[in-house]
Amino acid sequence: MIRVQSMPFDSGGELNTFSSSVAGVGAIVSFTGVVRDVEGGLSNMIIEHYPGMTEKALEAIRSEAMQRWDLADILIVHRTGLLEAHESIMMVATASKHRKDAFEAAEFLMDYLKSRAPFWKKEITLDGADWVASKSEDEDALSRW
Amino acid sequence: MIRVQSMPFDSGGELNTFSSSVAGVGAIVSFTGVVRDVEGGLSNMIIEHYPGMTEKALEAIRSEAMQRWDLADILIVHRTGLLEAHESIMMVATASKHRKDAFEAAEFLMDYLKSRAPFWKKEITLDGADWVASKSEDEDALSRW
Amino acid sequence: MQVLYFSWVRERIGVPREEVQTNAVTVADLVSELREREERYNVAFADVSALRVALDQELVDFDAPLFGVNEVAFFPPMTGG
Amino acid sequence: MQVLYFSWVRERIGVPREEVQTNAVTVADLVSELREREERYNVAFADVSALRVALDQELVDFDAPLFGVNEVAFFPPMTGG
Repeated sequence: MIRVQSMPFDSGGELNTFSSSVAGVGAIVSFTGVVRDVEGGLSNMIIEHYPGMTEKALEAIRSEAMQRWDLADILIVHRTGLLEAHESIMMVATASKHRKDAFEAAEFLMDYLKSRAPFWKKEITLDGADWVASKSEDEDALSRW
Repeated sequence: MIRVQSMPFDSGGELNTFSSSVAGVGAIVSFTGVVRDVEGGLSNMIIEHYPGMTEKALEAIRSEAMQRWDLADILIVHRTGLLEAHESIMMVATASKHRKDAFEAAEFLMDYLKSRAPFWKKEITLDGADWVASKSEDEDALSRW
Repeated sequence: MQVLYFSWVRERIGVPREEVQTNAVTVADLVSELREREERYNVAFADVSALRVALDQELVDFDAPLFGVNEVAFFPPMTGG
Repeated sequence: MQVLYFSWVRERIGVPREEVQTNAVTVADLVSELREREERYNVAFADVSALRVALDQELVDFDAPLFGVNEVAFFPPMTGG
């Protein structure tokens, strides 16, 4: 299941729904990205994306992970638009018979999603609004896979 | 936070409570272990443990992870006693500024918890009840760290 | 063809998308053409090593040919997740 | 000292814990002593490579000394998580 949405989501609720849908599988890993605090205070966030390409990119990443690891299912939820302080930005979850597969696939999804899905974050603090710079380590992380 | 309990727990609810307690940290990883289906049907489970040593072992594993990675907090919940089909056996969650730390620490916790915390699982199926055998790959997994 | 801009590329150019008439053969040719048009393009495309490009919603290199392409998108490296 | 058994070791020996009077110097000595007592111990300890031992709730090797120890526990490899 892949969802791109402007509405807030409840990551615990999503985890439970995902777990129920793969009941009896054994190992479930989740990653949740949260609007982080910045030096000296809270921040809000605006997430811009490229409608159409976003869904294609996420589907390609999902499909690659399903092929590489022994997975029962994958969940990807990503928000766009305006996010309040401490809200969940996105989550991925993986379900497998083997904990190693669940962990590796979740890391793979995150690494690819960071650098290959067309989302751009703008962090809004008391000092103003700034586009989050990409990190060379995020690009480097892809070389693992 | 470490909890060893016979009561069922809600892993989504635990994830949300944990996330709220580290609000603004950025990256949260969770692992949930579920009573898995066996060939030909559901299974129930009995988990025996060594009261006293269990808590010490989990505290040692938690403390080692807090030292090795840049973590805001760790959650470990593990059930004991009788578990129904598809119930959550245990979960760990980690919170960090860096997704790499959150992922690695969660995998470390799982690897150590599997082989160093005094829990023993007995799987109950239509064919009877059998102690789950330890896997040599679980012992091998420790050599990564 | 439709040309789309995202993130600070959009902000510098001032529009999210526009129709562009061009005979450019590759993405790099299109970039050169745009840079000569107006200063805002010149500024936005000053350092293409800081940019990414997608043709019909697939990431490509700047030497990719534009033949048959309907939609070109320029943007900085992604920062989702 | 208190001797505790868990999982199938407990099932084979038939009790979860018992008070044992011994002059055994190491865990291995204690195992030999128990095996000679009764067949159920002999069966439970037949293959110590399949067992783990903790002294006062810390995992140790079978050659560990028992001096000053209050609680010895025998069990198969853990299978939590």
